[in-house]
Amino acid sequence: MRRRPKAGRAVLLAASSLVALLCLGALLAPAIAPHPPQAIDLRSSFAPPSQDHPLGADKLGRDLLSRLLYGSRSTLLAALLVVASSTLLGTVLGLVSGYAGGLVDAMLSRIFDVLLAFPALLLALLIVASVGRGMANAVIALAVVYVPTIARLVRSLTLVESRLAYVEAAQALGYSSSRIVFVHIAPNVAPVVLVQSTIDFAYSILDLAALSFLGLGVQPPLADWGAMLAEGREYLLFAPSLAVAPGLAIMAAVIAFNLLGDGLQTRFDPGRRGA
Amino acid sequence: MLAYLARRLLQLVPVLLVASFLVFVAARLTPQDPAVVMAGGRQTSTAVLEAIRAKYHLDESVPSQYLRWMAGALLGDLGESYRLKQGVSAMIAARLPVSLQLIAMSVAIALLAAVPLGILAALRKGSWVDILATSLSLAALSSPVFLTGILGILLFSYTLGWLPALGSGRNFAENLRYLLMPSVALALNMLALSMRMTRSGMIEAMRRPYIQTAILKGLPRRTIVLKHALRNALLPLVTITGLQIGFLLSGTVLVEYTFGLGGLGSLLVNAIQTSDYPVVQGLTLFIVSAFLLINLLVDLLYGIIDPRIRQA
Amino acid sequence: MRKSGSGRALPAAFALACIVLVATLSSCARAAPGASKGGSLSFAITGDIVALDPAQAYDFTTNPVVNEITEGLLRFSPTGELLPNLAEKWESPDPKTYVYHLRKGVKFQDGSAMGADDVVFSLDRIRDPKTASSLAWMYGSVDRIERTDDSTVRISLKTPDAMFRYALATTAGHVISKAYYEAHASNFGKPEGGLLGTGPFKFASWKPGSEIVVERFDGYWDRDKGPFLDRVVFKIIGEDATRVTGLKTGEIDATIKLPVDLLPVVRSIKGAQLVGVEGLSDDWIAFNTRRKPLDDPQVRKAIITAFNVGAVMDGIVKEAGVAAGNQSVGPALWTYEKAAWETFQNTVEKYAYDPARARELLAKSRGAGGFKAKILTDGDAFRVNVAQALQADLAKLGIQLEIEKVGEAELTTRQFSGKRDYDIVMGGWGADFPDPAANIQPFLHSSGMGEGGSDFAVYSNPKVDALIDQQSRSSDDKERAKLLISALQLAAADAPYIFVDHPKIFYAASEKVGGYTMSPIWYWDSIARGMYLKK
Amino acid sequence: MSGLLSLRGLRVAFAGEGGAAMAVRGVDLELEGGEGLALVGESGSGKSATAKAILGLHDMSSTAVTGSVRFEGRELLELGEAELRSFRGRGASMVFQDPGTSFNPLLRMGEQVAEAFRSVAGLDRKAAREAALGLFSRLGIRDPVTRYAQYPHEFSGGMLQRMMILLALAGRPRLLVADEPTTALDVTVQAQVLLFLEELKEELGMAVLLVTHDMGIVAETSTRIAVMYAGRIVETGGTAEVLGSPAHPYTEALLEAMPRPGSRGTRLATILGLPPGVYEADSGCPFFPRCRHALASCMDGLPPSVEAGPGRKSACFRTHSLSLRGIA
Repeated sequence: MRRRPKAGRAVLLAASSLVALLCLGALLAPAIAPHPPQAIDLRSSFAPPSQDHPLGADKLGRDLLSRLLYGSRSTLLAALLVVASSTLLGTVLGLVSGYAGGLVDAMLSRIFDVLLAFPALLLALLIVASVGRGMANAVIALAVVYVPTIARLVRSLTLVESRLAYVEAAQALGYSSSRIVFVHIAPNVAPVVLVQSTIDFAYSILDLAALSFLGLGVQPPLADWGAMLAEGREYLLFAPSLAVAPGLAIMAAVIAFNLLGDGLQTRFDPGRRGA
Repeated sequence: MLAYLARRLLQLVPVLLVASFLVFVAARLTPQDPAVVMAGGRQTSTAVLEAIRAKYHLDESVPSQYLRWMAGALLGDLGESYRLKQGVSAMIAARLPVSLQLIAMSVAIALLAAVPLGILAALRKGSWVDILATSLSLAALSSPVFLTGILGILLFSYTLGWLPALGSGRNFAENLRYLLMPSVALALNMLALSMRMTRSGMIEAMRRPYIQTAILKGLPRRTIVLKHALRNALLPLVTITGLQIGFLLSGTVLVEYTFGLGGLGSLLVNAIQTSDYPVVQGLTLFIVSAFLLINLLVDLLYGIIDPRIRQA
Repeated sequence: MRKSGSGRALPAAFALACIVLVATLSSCARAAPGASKGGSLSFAITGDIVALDPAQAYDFTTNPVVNEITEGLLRFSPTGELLPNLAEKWESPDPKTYVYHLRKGVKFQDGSAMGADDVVFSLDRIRDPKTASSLAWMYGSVDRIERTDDSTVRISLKTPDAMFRYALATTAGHVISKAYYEAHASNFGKPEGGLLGTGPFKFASWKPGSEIVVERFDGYWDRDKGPFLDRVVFKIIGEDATRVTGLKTGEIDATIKLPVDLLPVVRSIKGAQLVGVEGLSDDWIAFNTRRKPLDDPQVRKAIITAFNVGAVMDGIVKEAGVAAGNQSVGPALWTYEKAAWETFQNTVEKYAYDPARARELLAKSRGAGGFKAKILTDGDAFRVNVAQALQADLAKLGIQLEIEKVGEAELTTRQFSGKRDYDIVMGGWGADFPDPAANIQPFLHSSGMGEGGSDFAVYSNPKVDALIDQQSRSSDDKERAKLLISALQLAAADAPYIFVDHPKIFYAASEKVGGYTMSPIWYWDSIARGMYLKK
Repeated sequence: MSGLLSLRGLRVAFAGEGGAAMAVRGVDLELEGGEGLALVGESGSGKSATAKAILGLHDMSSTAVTGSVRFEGRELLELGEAELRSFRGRGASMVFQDPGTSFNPLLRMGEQVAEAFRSVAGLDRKAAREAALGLFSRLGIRDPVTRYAQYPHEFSGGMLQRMMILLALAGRPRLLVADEPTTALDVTVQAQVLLFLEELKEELGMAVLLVTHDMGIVAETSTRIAVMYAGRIVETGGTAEVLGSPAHPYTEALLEAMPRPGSRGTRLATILGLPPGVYEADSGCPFFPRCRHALASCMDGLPPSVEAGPGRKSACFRTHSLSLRGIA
């Protein structure tokens, strides 16, 4: 027999510390970065690691470490925007669709059907291609892509919840539908949505990086992990760290949020503990 | 069964129609002027541009262009590429084999590795095998396809010279070698997810009373695991396979771009980058149809595996 | 010898002498001892080809393939002179008439003979707006193309055109088989329909997105010069690092267009050959001279003076280009009146890097105190890097330059759509002809302001227009040089562009490949014709 | 005593989030051949864990089973996997709570039944099929050949449970452990299944260990009863005696909570309070917080199991000083 005491809590702790570390790096970037992220110094083109450039410098002689640190800001901020907007919109639409039923539900469900008919990244690619590239548009595109998933989830949870006694009681008391939906049902749906949005956070970091990798994401000279990776790829054969470092940063962030999602799931849904 | 299939297929029609219209309009929102792009980024005359517009009906209204396109699409003619002067249907047909083989190899790699690993991890829950498999799956789930792709090229082709870095072979057999690295890169994500699904499905299944019944029958462990538990453990895996293939379809865009493969993914990226509307439209319609059909197929497959659904 | 002459009204005897001389020179390209005949060579190109059709061959990936299959009436020598090819001689009895005498015994790859009908058909097809060929402009001044007899073709111009003579050495002058075209009208140039020409290699297969295969044509008319290889496989590889890896692993035998940062990697590959040729191109940055405050020449001069082009040359361009001295016409394009061009280049105002002067210029301009502007580019690494360097330099001057990175197609659209909806735009330009005018008229003539035009700076100076028009009607290169230089001098005072450098183009091959010498105007000629594999 | 089954100090602990979850905390129990014994208790009392321990059905990677389980004198906890496999089905067998989940939903019923005959009774493929079809007929299933190819969800719960019972008996075991065999069934079907079980018990002369939370069915099926609380047996004795005059306050409370005809709805069938958690260490009588007869001294250590009459035992400090109410 093997005991795994508090394994779930340990995962949650590790994940939260990793996330906290990432956020700290992003917040403190101006204080700890050795150089401004956009300071061009053509004499340091492809400089190897040194005291001045702990991780070396890129083609324009910009400090890799500084760009990584600043890059976490745009990467995390963009992912946050994607998740926040898609979760908010998806939750509201899901609640409304699930509680209202009827025509509203039918129409919303058809819209989700159409959006879900596209593989996620493909849809994002199409949206960015038609509204133009840039970080803002990439964020909008991914938010649109993530809404139906969240909305579907919330809708099915709402359907279950609205048949429970507390909702019937609230209806019997004559509360308004919006009060029932947003004050009574929403909090019960929240834990699952929180888990889903944490996992979506991980996915949106990956998807944003993919868009940047295809040249559809952030604009230069802004440091962004996906864009740095895409740029560094051109120098892969002789300066691999320019691509590998941001790649590993992306991976670390995604691992952190995936772990956090796992940990939260275990916490909120002990039935699946260890599974 | 046939009536059911027909009904499900019929339900796809409105979804496809709306999706195709969205794609058509989206392609026309782009700031690019296809006539100018087709002229090749060179000085050219208004007469040539007008001729190009007339040839590709770009001078007509959007609804009229859409109807023209849909009419053709119903007959299997998705129009002609603006940039490469070929029929879109022919282009898709020419590039489909590479993508299909890439996806098939990825699915095979993912499942052949994931299922045994998942079973092993589930049966030895908490052991080092389980911990290693679970941690690696987390890493695989979190690593971007394009990162593993370029690292693979750097290590296995450039440094070690074991595997070809680029392109595809002339036939299926040659492609097994050429597509090995791309399909592994593409498979990692699905492998990790499938491993997790198999593991949790297996753990779940092994807890079920019918497993205890099987134990009571005095069946050997092998039979219990493979005959009684695995089938049930794979049910959730089947449900997500449709979604997984969607991931793979998206993934091919990145992988083919990285490995220089002439499949549908790189065709799409190039078409988007060069505003080749007919290709973007036609290919998207094709991919969406394929995606929907695969999901339908998965539903049917689920029914075949699970008698409770089949007869419902 | 520097004078190209072949297109001007020359006594036939002199033209003939030229031809004989050139023919002797070029026969040196015979396969070297130690070379083996046959074999298959894989050549990497960076993208799929547009079509197997000379009418659509107007880029660096399509041309190398099409040039193996079809050929023009004329060819360019490495120094830009016109040489006979499918036409064995030609004359221009008056500035509005050109007569081409076709070589006899030239066969298409299906064994049929090439004749004047094929030539007239091929050239007219390029001209026909229905073909929608982007090369059509080259025939802008042509009035009529007609067959005089089975081996003579006469071309009449509406107005004299100094540049027309070159068109027949480009893909616009390539000859296809009329019979083949008519038999394949529905799928000509597509993977199923293919292409039939007189070139050294015949089309074998095209797997879109992957590769195009051409095979040796044994009935090639100029058999001493090639072809030697059995087969050339053009592999489509978009990723530069992948391409170089292929060169290292031996999957690729030769390739063209390498990014500068990978050159040291190529050199580190054992036995690899690497040759760089100064092309006839420019990397340019255009100011929209109709937008405030860029409409003030002082502002433009301040920006150019603030731009540390030397640092860009050292840090970004490195060995992959020649400093342009802010001029669009580089030494490789001085194909006539070399001395005059050299003097001009040495004396013209270049607005060299001088931060102090830049500040002074700006202070006295309409942009005093700084302003905001956007620079439009695509994702091309070189342009993005240069834009960032310019951005950093201008920041010191108080000018906030925002980089607007768009897709390649959008950049093309906005460069050529005629809307001119940008402040500053970047781009690259390659001369179509080995003639200085090819890099002057497109940038500076105001007729290029509208749709399809290349007057990226929206520059309009009636005096410059007049000088350019005048040289275009002249057939005297000495006079033309004078007129062109005068135009450039006027334009220099207005500073509508920054010309960063004349980029070099790099050809790399494994040690076993021989028989190819790259010329600045390589893109109009076959690459594989004389190639062979060493034993 | 030459008993069929003898449990001594049986403990079962699961690895859980908060450490070891002690589901069974020392159970002593004896069972004679052919005897019917009911093991009763609330859910979570450890009765199912005890039942599974007898057949070695616990997942040994996450469960610790200690103490002694002797079957016909053989120590089961020391058996290897192969020996255990041949013991199950032949020595002892088991029927589970929910017949709907006892069968593999993805396999045909016939195959699942025949498989048992092949494995336990050692029949070949054809004979096993015959045996399975015979079993179908015995259960009065019409058109057995068609039904043979059907799936579990196409059978009624009662039918499945009878099938499960027959299947469990394929190897003629001396002991059948029935873990809440009727809980998941409709009330009307419950009686049929219990009757079926009773008939078989008589026919085959096997012992039956009936695990249940339902006092109502105990009287009809078992001659003896063992009451379990918080992982321990708190009272044992003849069914009639225990039901008539319980010796342990918990048994009394269970009987009171039982719904009876005529009194339905007059009081809620619950015992106030909760049993101690599986992670809690022992401190005094585990029933103390819920016991209406408790004294302060009940907190002093675990109450020992004491004689409470002929063939009866009770683990209560006040066994001899209380007079508790039973049911007639």
